[in-house]
Amino acid sequence: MRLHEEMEQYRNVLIVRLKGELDHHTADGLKQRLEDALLRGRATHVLLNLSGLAFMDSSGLGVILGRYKTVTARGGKLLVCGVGPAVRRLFELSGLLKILALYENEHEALGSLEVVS
Amino acid sequence: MRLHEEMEQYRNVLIVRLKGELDHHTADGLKQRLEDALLRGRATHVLLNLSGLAFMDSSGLGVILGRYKTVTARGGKLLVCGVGPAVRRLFELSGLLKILALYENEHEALGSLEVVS
Amino acid sequence: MNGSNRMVLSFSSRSENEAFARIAVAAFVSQLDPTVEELNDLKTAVSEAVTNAIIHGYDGKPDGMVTIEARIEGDAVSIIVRDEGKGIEDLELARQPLFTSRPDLERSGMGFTIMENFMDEFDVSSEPGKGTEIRMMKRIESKKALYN
Amino acid sequence: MNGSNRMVLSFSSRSENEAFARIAVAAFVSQLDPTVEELNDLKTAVSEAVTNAIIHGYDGKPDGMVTIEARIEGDAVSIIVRDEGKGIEDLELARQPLFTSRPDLERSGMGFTIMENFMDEFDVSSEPGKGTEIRMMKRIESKKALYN
Ligand SMILES: Nc1ncnc2c1ncn2[C@@H]1O[C@H](COP(=O)(O)OP(=O)(O)O)[C@@H](O)[C@H]1O
Ligand SMILES: Nc1ncnc2c1ncn2[C@@H]1O[C@H](COP(=O)(O)OP(=O)(O)O)[C@@H](O)[C@H]1O
Repeated sequence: MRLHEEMEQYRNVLIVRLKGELDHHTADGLKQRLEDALLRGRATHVLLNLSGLAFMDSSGLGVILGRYKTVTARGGKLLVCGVGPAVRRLFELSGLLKILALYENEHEALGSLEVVS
Repeated sequence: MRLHEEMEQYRNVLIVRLKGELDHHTADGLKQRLEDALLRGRATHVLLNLSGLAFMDSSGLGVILGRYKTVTARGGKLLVCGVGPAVRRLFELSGLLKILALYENEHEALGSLEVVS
Repeated sequence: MNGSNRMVLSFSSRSENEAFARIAVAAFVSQLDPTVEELNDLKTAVSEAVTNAIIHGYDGKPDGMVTIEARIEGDAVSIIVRDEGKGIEDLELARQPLFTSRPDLERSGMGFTIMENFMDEFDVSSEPGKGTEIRMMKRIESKKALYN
Repeated sequence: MNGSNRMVLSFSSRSENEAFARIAVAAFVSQLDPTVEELNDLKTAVSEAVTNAIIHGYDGKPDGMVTIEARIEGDAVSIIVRDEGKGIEDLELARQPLFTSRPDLERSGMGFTIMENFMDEFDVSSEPGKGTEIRMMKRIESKKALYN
């Protein structure tokens, strides 16, 4: 199983739905595709939906932290939803849990932005 | 994935539905359970439904040929149904295709017996 | 993919490792994106060779080691299955369809015939008292672009 | 199961083999009937160790070999991951959470911390210029009767 993603622009949010396995082999391509989409599109915020991830290791932490930096440097927010227990544990161990905005699902994540912006 | 089987007695036929992988590791246990069921039960014929098999190699040919011998020695018939292309090729290569009675499904297999007996 | 991708896998001669060997080879070859049928052919040939090493090479004793070497070069998968078991005295006889030295174990004698039919190339070499080596090759037709 | 079940797997230092390594270890360990969580812990630890060998040990060059040794004894799985790569100069520094020598590759510096947390035992040894060896052990609690 490899990694696929589905991207959708909703207002000023780039929604990215990941499916498959996020490891070092698949992380490089994902990083490129996300950076491309951010450069081309007009999204301020990024919402990562991880509910379709079958596996993730620390290479995933690297990509997520990297996008966190890109997005916040541009004044946007990185939102994450669909986080299973295994990924949650990685977020906890690495301290990412403290800086990421985690939501149950896309609806809640998008709702939080409407209040803010 | 291991091998499981579901056995059901229908009139004088022992119906055996195989699920999983039939290789050398799982063949020995299957052989024992089939012989036990034949000794205890009052079945004359045996119907093997292979539609749930995800894998079979030549160890499967050995068990099937072995049961063919037991059943025909007792005056019964060994019927086989639910044979996919992979298993069919093994039957062809080994010559088993010529001696086994193959049917599309259980219904057809059981129907063939009603005409005969 | 530049150059070749290689793996060597050794494991105890236990029957529970037959399924493990099939899964490992299938996972290694999956990068060529084989069809379900191609993958099944490979798994069947590997299963036959590994089973033979366990049953015949090591006479069912669990403390031998079976080794699989696989290499992907272009669209070709080469697979070697090797044991350091008892070896084969008469190779010509052993390769006959339906010949088995263990009818008591309900062996069908079809292992070598299946490997030969399911793979594009097949060869056995063996030395009595030293062991047996199976060399096989299969071309994977359905090589598609990799996703990542 | 009497005695131990053992496997040794070596493969090219290519990133496409990271998934292969996880599947192979998972298939080998599946005979202990681990829970989904236990299996995920093992796969994650193996993925970290193999990725490190590929990225750091061999600097991303595909012609090195990574070796995994696994052994099942009772309910314990021991796993060794080894490379003959460049080795680690300062092990104490390397093991610090969040330390990475490759921030340019967006590494998180969490590999060792994850291995240590996800396994019951963990140890690294390394010799600069010679290579690195990770030794890990995990007990599988959910050992149930085998089906066959
Ligand atoms: N690895 C091996 N070591 C020793 N003998 C072997 C090995 N593989 C095959 N043989 C011999 O060759 C015979 C034919 O093998 P095969 O065609 O696979 O049929 P089967 O395994 O059903 O007996 C076996 O019965 C055995 O005597
Ligand atoms: N197999 C290895 N060979 C050489 N150096 C290694 C190896 N594994 C780890 N290291 C060194 O240890 C550091 C920390 O490793 P780790 O905690 O896995 O974080 P990361 O892989 O994200 O850098 C690496 O950045 C690298 O410098």
